[in-house]
Amino acid sequence: MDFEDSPAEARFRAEVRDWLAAEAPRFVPTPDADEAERVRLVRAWMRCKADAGYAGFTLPPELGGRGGTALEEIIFLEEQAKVPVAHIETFNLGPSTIIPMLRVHAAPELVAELAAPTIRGEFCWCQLFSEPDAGSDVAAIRTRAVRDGDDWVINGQKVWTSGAHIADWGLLLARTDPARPKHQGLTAFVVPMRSVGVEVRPLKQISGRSEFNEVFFTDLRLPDRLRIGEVNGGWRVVVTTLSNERLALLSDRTVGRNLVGPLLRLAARSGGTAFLDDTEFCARLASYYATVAGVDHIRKRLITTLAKGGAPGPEATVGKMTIARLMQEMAIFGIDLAGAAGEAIDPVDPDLAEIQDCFFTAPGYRMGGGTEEIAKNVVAERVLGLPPEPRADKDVPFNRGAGG
Amino acid sequence: MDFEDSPAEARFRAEVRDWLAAEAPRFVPTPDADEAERVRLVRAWMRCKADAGYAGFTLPPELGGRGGTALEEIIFLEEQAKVPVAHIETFNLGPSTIIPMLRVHAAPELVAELAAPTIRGEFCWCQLFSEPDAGSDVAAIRTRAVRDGDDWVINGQKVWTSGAHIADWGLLLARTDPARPKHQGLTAFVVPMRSVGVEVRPLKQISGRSEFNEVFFTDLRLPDRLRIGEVNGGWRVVVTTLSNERLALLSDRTVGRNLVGPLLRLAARSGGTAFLDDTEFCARLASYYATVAGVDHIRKRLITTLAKGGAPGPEATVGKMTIARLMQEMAIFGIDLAGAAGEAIDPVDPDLAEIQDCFFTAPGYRMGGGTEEIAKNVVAERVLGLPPEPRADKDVPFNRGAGG
Amino acid sequence: MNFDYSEDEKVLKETLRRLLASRNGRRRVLDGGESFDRPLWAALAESGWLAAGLPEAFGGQDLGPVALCAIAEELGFALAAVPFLGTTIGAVAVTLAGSESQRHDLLPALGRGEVIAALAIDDEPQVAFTNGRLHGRLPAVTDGATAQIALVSARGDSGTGLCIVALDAPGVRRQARTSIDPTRPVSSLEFDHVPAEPLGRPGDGLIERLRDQAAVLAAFEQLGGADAALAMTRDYALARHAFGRPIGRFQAVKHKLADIYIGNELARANAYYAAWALAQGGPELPLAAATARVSATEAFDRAAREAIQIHGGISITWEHDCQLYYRRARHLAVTLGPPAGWRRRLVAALAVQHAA
Amino acid sequence: MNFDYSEDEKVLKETLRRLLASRNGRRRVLDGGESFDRPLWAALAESGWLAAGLPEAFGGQDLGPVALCAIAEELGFALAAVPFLGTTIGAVAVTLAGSESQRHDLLPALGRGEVIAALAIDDEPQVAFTNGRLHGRLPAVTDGATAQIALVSARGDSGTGLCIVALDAPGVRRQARTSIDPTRPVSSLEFDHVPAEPLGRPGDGLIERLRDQAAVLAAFEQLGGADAALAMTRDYALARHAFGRPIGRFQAVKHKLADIYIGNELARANAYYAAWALAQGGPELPLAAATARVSATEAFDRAAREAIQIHGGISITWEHDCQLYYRRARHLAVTLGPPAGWRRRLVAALAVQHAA
Repeated sequence: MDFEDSPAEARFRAEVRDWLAAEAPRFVPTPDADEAERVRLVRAWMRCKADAGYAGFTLPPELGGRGGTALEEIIFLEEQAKVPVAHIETFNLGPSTIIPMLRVHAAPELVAELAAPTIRGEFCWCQLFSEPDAGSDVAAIRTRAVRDGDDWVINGQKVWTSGAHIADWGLLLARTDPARPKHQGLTAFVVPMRSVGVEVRPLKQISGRSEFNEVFFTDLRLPDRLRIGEVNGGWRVVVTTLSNERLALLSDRTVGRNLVGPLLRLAARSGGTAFLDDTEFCARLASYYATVAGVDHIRKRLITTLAKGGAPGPEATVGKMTIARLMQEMAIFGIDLAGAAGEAIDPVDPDLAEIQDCFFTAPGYRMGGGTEEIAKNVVAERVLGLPPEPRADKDVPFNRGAGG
Repeated sequence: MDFEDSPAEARFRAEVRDWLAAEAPRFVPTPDADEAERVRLVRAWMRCKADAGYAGFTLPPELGGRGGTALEEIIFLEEQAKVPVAHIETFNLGPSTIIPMLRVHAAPELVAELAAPTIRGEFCWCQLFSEPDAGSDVAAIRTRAVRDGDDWVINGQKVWTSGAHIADWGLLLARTDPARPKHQGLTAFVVPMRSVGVEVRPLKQISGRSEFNEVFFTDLRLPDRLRIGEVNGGWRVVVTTLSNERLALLSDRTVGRNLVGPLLRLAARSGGTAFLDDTEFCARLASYYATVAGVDHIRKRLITTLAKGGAPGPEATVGKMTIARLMQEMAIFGIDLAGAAGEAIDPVDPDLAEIQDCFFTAPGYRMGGGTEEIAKNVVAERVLGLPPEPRADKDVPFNRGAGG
Repeated sequence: MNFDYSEDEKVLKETLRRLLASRNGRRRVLDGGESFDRPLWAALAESGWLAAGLPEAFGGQDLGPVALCAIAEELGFALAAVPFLGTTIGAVAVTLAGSESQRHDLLPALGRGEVIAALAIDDEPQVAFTNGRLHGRLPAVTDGATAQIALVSARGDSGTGLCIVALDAPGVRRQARTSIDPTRPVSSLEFDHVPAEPLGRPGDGLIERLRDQAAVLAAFEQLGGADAALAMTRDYALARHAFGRPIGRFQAVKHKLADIYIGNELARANAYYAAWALAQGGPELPLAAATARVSATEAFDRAAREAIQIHGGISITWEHDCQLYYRRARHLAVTLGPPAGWRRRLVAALAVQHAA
Repeated sequence: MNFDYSEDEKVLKETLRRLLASRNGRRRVLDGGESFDRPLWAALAESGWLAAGLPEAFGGQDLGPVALCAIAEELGFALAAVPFLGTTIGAVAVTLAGSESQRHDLLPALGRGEVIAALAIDDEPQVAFTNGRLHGRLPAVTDGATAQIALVSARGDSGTGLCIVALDAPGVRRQARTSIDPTRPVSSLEFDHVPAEPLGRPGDGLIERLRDQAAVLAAFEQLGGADAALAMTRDYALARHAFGRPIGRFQAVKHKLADIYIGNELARANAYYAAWALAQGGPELPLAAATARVSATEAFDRAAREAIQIHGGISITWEHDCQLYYRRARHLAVTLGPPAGWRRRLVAALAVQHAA
């Protein structure tokens, strides 16, 4: 076992570190930067990285990539995470998830058209799957795509679309044949988000922020060349996309935020190391840290497996099934620790503020990318080999089953 | 709201208390009394109570009962629980569960024959339902009863039979028609346990004790007059019995043992009231006590409802779903609190010994009378009105389904 | 023995539930602009609900603690955005320990909702009361910005005692803060040698008595909220379909709902017992109150949290009511001091009982 | 970077697993009559497993800490009834801090299994070591009755230090006690001014180093046990039918098994990291060891407890193997001191890291 770099890895890491130290400071947003400014900075930073060969690590040079290795990418991302540079999560979707999926399912010309601008930050992506009546059960979507000559006409509504208000392109799943069973009547498309017939409305969350959107399609016309995969073959695109998304989840940002530091500092502020005699504090924090640390080690192991060309094991979802829930429990524990002071959103104490913010964002983390419950079913069935539950919806025409 | 006795209730309670103080001391086993001696004492004590009119409270006098009220019974049981008199749980099965069931399903002559000796402690009962392949799913039993002239011939095996080695009579569920769906081919019988063809073998548990038995039937012949309910109508007998059993569960002994006292004393022994500064101890004990207290209030409310002629609500199973699991967790917590000392079974400290004993008995409490999981299904479906899960076994002939 | 509300109390609850269903302005308060639901508060006052517990001599109905618990439960069920808890405890305090003139001045006004009381009872008070003046700062007091008076526990020469202070007096500085539950506002209170009047004497048990009663009322609010969250979520689990069936048919959802139900039933049993103990005024109260509080906090926490998880995405939108429960659960958990304090009090009372 | 066993270590585990599958006498030990699995111990010694970590000069294979972890994991998987942990730590202690003569006298014998070492390391030692003599009583020491030597932490004039004592020396009284896990025996040890030899010096960090290594080895034993409990229970959930289907098709059973799996994977990740930290010997060890320990205790506890619940009635019979896991989980949780101590150590190490 070796949790450290090989000499070659260490050399590359040093090179990256030097380059980041020289370049990244130009792309740090000021504290009062608005979203437009941050978007501008992220786009500029992505272009800068692409120009220097630090983007599209595993993409071939003809697609604008570095033609390098996944291990290089991982080392770069680890080092980048240590510097305060502009970051907007949604800009990762294209490079990490959409482009790999397109290379499997799309025509080479379309890939060539989209890949380079995506890794250069010119094309930002969003994923248009979820709908009000299709959350965990993605295959239950109702947005319709109807063939009209060489075009498709799209009508319907999507929801929970991160970054739709920023995105240049979207990956859309629509129903093309309601008379087929629910998984077999779906088709995928890529959608220019600034088209006529696309309306994006921000969705205010309980945190008061709007990180998600509703997206409405009204007679949107798409040429058939923007179709991905076969007609009624959209479910395969979904599967590829979600498996890539699961890898993207390995970027620790999306699993949940780490409250170990804030809790330790909050506790220390009320008196030195007295918290070591607070047995409940120690019990809660120790158990939480053991989970956070375990998930982090698993993440690194999976990344290394990937980097060596292996397939990630099912442990990828361990974080999903544990961290967000614990983050919520620990946020509640932290607020309770503060007592009545925890009742007022604190503008001064950054640790209490972080804890309170996690209180409001944790519920979303518990659902994002599939609920904990769905993830446990997957583990039980795919890893432990337990039989699936009986399902009545898989083989009936969608318009005569739950979708009718 | 009134958690105290009315004046009439208080008068009866005082009368009982005086009587118990005068009579019970004659029926207290010595610490070294073996089971045979304790059985002898329990039988004598039940006879004494019946002679004094403190048994069969709600049974009519012609069946040997007091012809009194359920409220009197409850008050008597509460007071009896406070005195150290001989007690063997299995002797309660007949009066609390079997006789009420027989009054619904059995011929009046059979009830008359069995009721008085049962409440007088002459007939001790056991319940012969569970089998190795039929635990939670009682309707999956395989023990066969085959008609032969005016008799039935029984072959098969039961398991988890409390008190079978003491019992005079058993309530048996057997399969009489394997070609019918699983719930519709069952018939109930009462069985003299000392018959030829009945063999009882004690089952050693992880606690090292043997509270349960395996019971084997080999060509046991039963006259048809010992059949209860209709042929193939045994499931109705089961339902009546288990609903009465659930009431019997209200006697707090079977839900789980109370570890509040042992834990408090264990903690106090390691230094005055220092445990009040042990936040984990306070958190764990407070949450545990809140459950124990809540279950106790619910139990009293249900008893009062019953006493007033009402039907007990679904809250009856709240204890089942919480206490045993918590008892296990608190036993583990207590052992851990003792550290390395918790590793050795303690012959000196009665509190640590009680905690360690609960560690070994809690797993059984978590399953007794249906697992926690089954109880939660019942609550979700019967109380909250959620739809049942799809079942494939209910309507197919038993010998072609899971039982084939 | 009777472990339930009386028929009268049930009628009272039913009446109040109807009123709250028709006049509930909690969403308006959450969305901003108001610090509490003034129209509802006025309606409650007008129908006599705020005077239910007051002596008849002061315009009240002298209904006793169990009726107050019933009211708290309904307000909790409705997640009403009103300063009931502090105002009620204020009235109890003045009734129990106020001078004749305090009673005359305050009780009718409290009963008409014209005076709102805020509650700041703390084991280790951050403020001092000497020579008739209050001095110090309280960082977060529920209803601190809207109340006319506050009940404050303060250090004095002869120990910690309770005093009552008018919040429009010179030397009082109050600053509204952002509450974790905007339907229940919170503000800081700063006292710069502000004249105040003592209530009772240090060591007379008044603070403990009021805190216990506040805990019981809060437990009933929590119980009501937990019941409402369960009802809403159960309905959703029946209506919402996924994978071709109502989600309420999945065992994971069933068991989550069963767990909420179990928690609520335990909280109910403990709350009822505490209501009885409150009415009795006997030595059972400290243990009963702490148990009701711990039990109800657990129940409402679980119900509010898992309601969101079962509802899925829709529930984390601003428009959905799930957030109201989630916020209120946290507010009620911490409003009378850290939950750990209640657990400690429970164990302390248990130790006293076991030593006896 | 490589977060897994090396190929050599995998082969080693496979070999040991086969040996253990064929020679496991745990049930014989549980049912009474023996204090440990002597035939297995002899077989392990004969095949060189007990000498794996020893220097080659003393008949060992110098395989390093990760190989010891692999062995511990397999012994845990098999729930082997042998005194591996104490004996291994004894050998590590003598290797690290023993005199030449101690090494010569003890290491070969430890490697051949002829000498068994018991471990009694405590933060607040109940025994004293003065003028070369050990005095005091230890109420519960794993393998105390069967070991030939014990490593004991004791109060001395210059602080708490470690010493090594022969258990057949005059003045040693040992009394076998009933263990919560009879496959791992426990006894009291009483020292009446018994001659003993110091190992290292008070304050040199030896005790902490040994305790951390013991924690890591124990974590691997726990991990192995948790994996075995999961495998057994998963198989049962596929084979056992209720209500017309395998019980593994019920979501409640699925989720319970998924929870066990999650706990085991977390424990595995933390244990591997701790094995690496142990091999590195760097400043990561205290946090890594405590984390592995806390994580593995949680995992084995859950796996052992829920294995019983999923198995149902059959599992609480004496004949069924579920009880072996349940008992072993508790033994391993407490054998190196209260679990709360490990949680405290974890948080203390975390605070050091965050302060740095």
